Amino acid sequence: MKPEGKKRIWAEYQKEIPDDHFFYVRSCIRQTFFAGSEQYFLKILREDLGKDVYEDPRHTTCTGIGYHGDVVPFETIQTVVARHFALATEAGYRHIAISCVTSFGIYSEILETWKHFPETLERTREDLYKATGRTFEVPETISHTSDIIYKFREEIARKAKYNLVDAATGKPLKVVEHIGCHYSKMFPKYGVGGAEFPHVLVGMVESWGGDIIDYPERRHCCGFGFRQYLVQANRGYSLFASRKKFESMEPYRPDMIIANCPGCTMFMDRWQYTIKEIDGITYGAEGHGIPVLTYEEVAGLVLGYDPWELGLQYHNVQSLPLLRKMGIKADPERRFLDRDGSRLPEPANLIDG
Amino acid sequence: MNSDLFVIPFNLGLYFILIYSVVRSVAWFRSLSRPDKLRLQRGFFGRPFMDSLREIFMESLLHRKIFRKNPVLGYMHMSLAFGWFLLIVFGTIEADFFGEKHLNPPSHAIFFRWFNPEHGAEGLARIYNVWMDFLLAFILSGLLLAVIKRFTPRMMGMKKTTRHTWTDRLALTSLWLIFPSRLLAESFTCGAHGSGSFLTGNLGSALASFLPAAEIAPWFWWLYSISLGTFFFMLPISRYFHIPVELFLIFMRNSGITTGDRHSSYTEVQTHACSSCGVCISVCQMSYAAGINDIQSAYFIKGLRNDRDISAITANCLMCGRCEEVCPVGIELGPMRLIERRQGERADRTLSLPERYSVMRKRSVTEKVPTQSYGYLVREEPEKAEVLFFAGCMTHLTPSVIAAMKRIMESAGVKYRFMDEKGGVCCGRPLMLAGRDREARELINHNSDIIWKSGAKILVTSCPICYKVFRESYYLEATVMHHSEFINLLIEEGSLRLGYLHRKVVYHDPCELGRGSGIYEEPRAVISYVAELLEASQERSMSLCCGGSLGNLTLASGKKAMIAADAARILTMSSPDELITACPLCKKTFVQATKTKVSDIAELVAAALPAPSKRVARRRSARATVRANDAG
Amino acid sequence: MKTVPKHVLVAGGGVAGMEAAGALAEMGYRVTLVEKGDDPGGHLLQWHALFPDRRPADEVRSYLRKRAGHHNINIITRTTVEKVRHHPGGVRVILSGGTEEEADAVIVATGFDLFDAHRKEEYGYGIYDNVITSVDLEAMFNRGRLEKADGTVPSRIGLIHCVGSRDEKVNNNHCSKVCCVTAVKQAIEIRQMLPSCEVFCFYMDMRMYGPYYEELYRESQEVHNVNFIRGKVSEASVNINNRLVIKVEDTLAGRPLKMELDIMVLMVGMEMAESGAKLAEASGFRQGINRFLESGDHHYGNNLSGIKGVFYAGTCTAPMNITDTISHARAAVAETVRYLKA
Amino acid sequence: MEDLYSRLMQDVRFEEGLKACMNCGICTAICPAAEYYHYDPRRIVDLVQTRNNNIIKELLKSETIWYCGQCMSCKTRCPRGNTPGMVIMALRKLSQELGYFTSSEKGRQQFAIKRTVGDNVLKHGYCIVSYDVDPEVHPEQGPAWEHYYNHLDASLARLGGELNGSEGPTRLIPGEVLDELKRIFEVTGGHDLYDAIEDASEKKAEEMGMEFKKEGRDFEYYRHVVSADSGCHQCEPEDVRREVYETRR
Amino acid sequence: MMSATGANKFGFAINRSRMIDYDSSDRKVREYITSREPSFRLCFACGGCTATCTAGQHTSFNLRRMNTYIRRGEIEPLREEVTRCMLCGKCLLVCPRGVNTRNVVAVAAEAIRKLERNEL
Repeated sequence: MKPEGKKRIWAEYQKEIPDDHFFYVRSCIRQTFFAGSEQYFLKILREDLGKDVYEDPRHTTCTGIGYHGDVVPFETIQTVVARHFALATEAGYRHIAISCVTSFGIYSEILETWKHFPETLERTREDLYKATGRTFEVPETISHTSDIIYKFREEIARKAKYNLVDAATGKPLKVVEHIGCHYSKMFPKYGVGGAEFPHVLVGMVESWGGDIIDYPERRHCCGFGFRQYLVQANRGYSLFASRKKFESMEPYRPDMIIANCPGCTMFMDRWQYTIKEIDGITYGAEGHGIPVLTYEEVAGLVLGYDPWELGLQYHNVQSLPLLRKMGIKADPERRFLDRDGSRLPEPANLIDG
Repeated sequence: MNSDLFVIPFNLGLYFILIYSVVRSVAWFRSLSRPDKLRLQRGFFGRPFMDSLREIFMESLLHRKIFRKNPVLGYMHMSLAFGWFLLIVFGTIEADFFGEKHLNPPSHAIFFRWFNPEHGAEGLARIYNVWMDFLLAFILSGLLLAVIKRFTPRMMGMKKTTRHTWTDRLALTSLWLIFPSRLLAESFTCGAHGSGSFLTGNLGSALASFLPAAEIAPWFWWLYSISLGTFFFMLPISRYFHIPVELFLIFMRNSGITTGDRHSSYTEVQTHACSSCGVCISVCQMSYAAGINDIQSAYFIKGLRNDRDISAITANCLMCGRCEEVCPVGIELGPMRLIERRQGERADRTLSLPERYSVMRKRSVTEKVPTQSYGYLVREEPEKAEVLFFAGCMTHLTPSVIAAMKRIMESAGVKYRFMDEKGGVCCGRPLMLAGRDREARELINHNSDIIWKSGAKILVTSCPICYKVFRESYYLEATVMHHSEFINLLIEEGSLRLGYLHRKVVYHDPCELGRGSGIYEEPRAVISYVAELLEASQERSMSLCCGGSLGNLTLASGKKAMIAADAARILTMSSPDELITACPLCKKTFVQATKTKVSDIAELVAAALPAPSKRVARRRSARATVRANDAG
Repeated sequence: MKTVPKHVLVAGGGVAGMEAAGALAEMGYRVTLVEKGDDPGGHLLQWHALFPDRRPADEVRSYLRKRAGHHNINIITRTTVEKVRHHPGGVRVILSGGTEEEADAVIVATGFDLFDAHRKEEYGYGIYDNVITSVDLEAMFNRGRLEKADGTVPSRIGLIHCVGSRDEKVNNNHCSKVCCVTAVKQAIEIRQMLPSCEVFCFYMDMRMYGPYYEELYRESQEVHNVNFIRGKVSEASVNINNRLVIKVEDTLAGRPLKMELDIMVLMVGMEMAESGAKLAEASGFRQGINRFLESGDHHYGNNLSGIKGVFYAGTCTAPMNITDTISHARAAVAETVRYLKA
Repeated sequence: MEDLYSRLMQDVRFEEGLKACMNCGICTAICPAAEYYHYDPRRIVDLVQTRNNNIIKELLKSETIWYCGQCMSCKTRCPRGNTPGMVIMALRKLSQELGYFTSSEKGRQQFAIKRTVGDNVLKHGYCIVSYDVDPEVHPEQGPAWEHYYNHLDASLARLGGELNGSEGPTRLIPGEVLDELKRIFEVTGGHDLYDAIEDASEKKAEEMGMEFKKEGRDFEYYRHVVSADSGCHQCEPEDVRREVYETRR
Repeated sequence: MMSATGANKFGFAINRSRMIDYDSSDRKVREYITSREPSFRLCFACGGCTATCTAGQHTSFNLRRMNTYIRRGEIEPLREEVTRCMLCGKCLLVCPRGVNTRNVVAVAAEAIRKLERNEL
């Protein structure tokens, strides 16, 4: 492998990521399953980096899962997204920060469609006005929140309390990156580093001391497949795709998986549990499983935040061995607490070392 | 040296072969099926026995068939077989008549000269001696030819001869030594005693003039006896076993036993009855047109006899039937090959000879390949029709033949239904040719069902491959006709009005129609009705295969083309305007092989139909449409 | 009075340029051959053997060298033609470095550039050690050693057709014509060099348009047992054993297929030469949608530039094989001579 | 019958997604669905490109258009700039509009998606809400989720959120916002599509003799569509092949 | 790589991979057929055989695709395919490369039988 080849490609896909003043839109999946990630994204940006991130409580789902589940028409989702643009316009923001990769893909698709078929933009303006009386301006930039963390990765590295290295040996951790399909496969220029060798997570991992593993099924979909997961009978598809990835990465003995898509994070975590239940197979060194972390969680760990405040315990694959390896002292006893701080009974069957 | 001891090798050999033959015959008889046993028993006391004797005399001794094909080869075989026979007969008479006593043991006749060295000096014996010398010379002349054939087969008009196993070689050597050693033994004996006739006498005195004849003679009597003994011992395990077995075969055949579809003692007898004469090799187009010289029937039978893996040989045959046509022993080579194809490869090569045959006989016909499955075929409900026309798979590749048949039948006012107009099901013959009868039966049942349900009285097909299987393997009420027969019938009935085409044509007998089904005259009658029919140098039962045969599973396309080119060249030697065949496969094959126009007999007849006036044509096509709609 | 021979400048010293220059020189014209590289010869310099007969490329090279070595030819190397302009007295030519030349006619033979395989990112050229181009493979043939980057002997090689051709994603919708037959030729050469090495060609259509091409294709199957899989390779990656893993649809089976390769050869196509494109832009030559030079008439005037005294020869107009390039150059010479004599 | 191809061409995604296909198979090569189902996006695009009404109708009724997981990997690579995934989306939409989707097992599942994600959007303003992901129905979510779900308030609070609060993750979407969403659905045809799915599904339920309810998920037809699996999704059904063959002939 | 699993407690089944994994496929059948019928190599997948096929008019039997399966070492789909042919031989007459198509089927059937008996 010649690393200079990848650098050459990364150099060609440098998208514009704004410095400040973001209009934040949440992700249905991330806020439901990884609420800590969204909270810490805002916290890191606002508190650690001192950025202005605005969230309008009136923004809703983009309806993206419904759209890719084929029950929501394109015209409808365009108008829903246009409503978010209207909220941003009303608040005076021109840069959208999108938490969800499905949403990010939809925003990109809509912007591209409007570019190629201007009549669709006009129709959307009309529809939105007819439905809500709102008007909007097309935002200047859209960024996925991982783009923004990527942009400030060196700053985070400078403030790092922990690095992605084995604290005992000083060797870099072996990290598998997984990019949500809709991040840049549809429109390579919207992604940092393009579609084939995206740099968005690689950049973070390398800045924070880790090593990226390039394994054969690196680009393969996690298997969400929208209707393929949403309908019980189809879930084999979803599991099948993730399992293909695990088996491909397994020989490299990765310490963790980092993903920028909330869905992928969830599936790759959940399916490890399911595979263990069905086939009795646990991936990862000594059967500890391979922890699947969001980039916000990784950034949070690097900045020294409490892993249990980040929500690592709500993954089926627990990160205890990883935390130990990184030298992070985290008390396993304090994982599952009630509102009053008292310990809750620990769930059985978690994958932990 | 005790002079009488030398008869021991001969006696041992003779009694061995006699006992062996009896035992083997009994074994064969016992393993026959019940009906075949009955046939044989009935045959023994009836005409078949007499017929067999006649045939044995004509074929096994005189070799009449080989004589007809190739006089030199015939003479060779005749001189050896008939000559030896006469030598034994007249030797026995000589011993009984001129010897010390009558009813001598066989050795006495065989070694008569040794026991009677002075015999034949005068009178009748002297003349008899001339006769005996003549017989010996007769045999020796044949032997000379055999030696020449062995080393230069071309001189005998044969392109190839079969290769020998070591047992064959040993047997052959001993056979070849018998008569020269007898000649020398007798000559030395005669030389020592001043007896003998023109051959033995003269040679003997010449040899005695410079050699101690009396001392040398016993050595040659020993050689003579050992040669005979060795030959008898080698007989069952060499190709010369055919000599006794052929007699048995002739009798079995004349009793009405046929090959059938699996191995039996009859196939075993046939296997041993082959003399490897090689006639099959020289008529095989695979040999002389395509240069393939290791698959002919003689090799096939030899492989079978020696239980070699002959699956490649078995598959690589056109199944044209030319070899069977000329086989002097009358072995049913086609059915034999099909049996082997049904068996697949032969896996039991570790067994002893008798075990092997018993295994072969028991082996199931269907175990060969993954079972074909035509469960996907949907039963059809055909419309009723007097005449059912089945074009056949191959004919669908020659749509002009179908069009011609439609025109002919419409012109004759035949009410027919086109059974496979929208693509039918294969007739099953190609599967049978591949040795897969059980699977073929599935297709046969499917088609039979349609034919029966249609209530047709006549089933017409354009493809001789289908024709053969319809006739032989379908149980139908309908009369099966090849379209050449059917057209002939229409002409004879007077329902076809035909013009005369001023064309010279040559007719090619398709294998499955001619040799396969015996249809030679009807196509010729039809052709002669509409055009001038030229003769071809090889026709009717010796017609050439076009090379496109479905009988051959493995032949490469290039080789097929070579056979086709050669056949087309021979067929078109008389420069006909058109080469007519009656098989779509032959047509497609010949079209690639010759510049001469190739047509099916139906196309020729259709060309002789009066051109319809426009009004009639319109009406006709309207009628045809209605019919087609009805059929659909 | 002895007339001064007319002067023709040939822009580009590849196959077309050398042939055109040679033909003109032979007819007595004074020729200036401008070549951007160190030596004339063009892409042919990189080739080891030629399709369809696998003759050594050197045979054609020496023919062309002899042709261009004529005493009427003045070869200027390391120079490009920047601009040409017709004026009543002839054609003014501006060369790189600013020097000007005056000619009676100009033949543009700026040729093609090979597609830069880096641009097909998903194949990992320049990233994965054993992803090479057809030119790299030809260099291996020249060295007489066919091996992986680590020096081991490959046991399976895949040749990927249409890299940079027929691909909207890299802005090339045209077919480069010669890659299919090159792949077949190289596949045979691999099989001959390493009989135990499996060779697979991944193709979309086998465009065997030239004489003996189809026969070569047949030979590759029949004699050399080269395998063909119909499908465009989608991506390549490397597994833990440092073998390439490719994904393709076996479109004839209608199923996706995965295969490990030791070496993956990208059959890079032809694009309009950068230098030619610059010249065209400066001089006002028309370029087609495939960016190659668009001639006066596609059927009967494909050497004509539309500018008086300027003619096109060879692959600056379209992808071509050597045979066609030489013919095209000769036709350009005929057009030039007709123009000069008029 | 109306021209289905022109109807598809009205969908901007279709127009964008299909220009001309040369059957190179690059899409199928990396398609997760092609590896799992009897599915070949190349073939679907090729069939659509025939513009044959019968073929397109067969597709709209078939299982095959429902196999795609919309990862859109096909878009990245296509050398002709097509997007089979988008062609599929257009086909699926038309299949639902025309009610053909209930002809196939996988198509009928659209009803379940409408009753879950579809209803969620208008009811809660989210496609997915935590209190709707019942571990009973989603055992594959595993113990971590079960724990989270059973202690929703506490868990969310730990991560700095408030269930149905006024801001932050899983905040309550105000009624007036939901009204805006509903109006958008009315104006842009979202409601029509919902209705089309509901109507055709109800009809199908009746045809199949299954219990059907106008709301919720606790009835036979719903349970059937989410769990039915004929097991015949890996091989080409003979009858489908024959029909396509006949139509082409 | 992946085994098919029946419906489990999670309420769904998992299919086998349909991907042809060339490196784990069994090429013995291909080698057997190529050695017995060398013309097999010559197929360039024009589909003429399939277009004319008698059996193909009644079922999905597809010789062209079968040949592809053989080449890729995919034996499972072959097992059933090979039993559908009627050996009528029409394909032989249309093959532009002179492949002995009929024998390919016959030899393929033989190869599969041998494979089952562990004789390959």
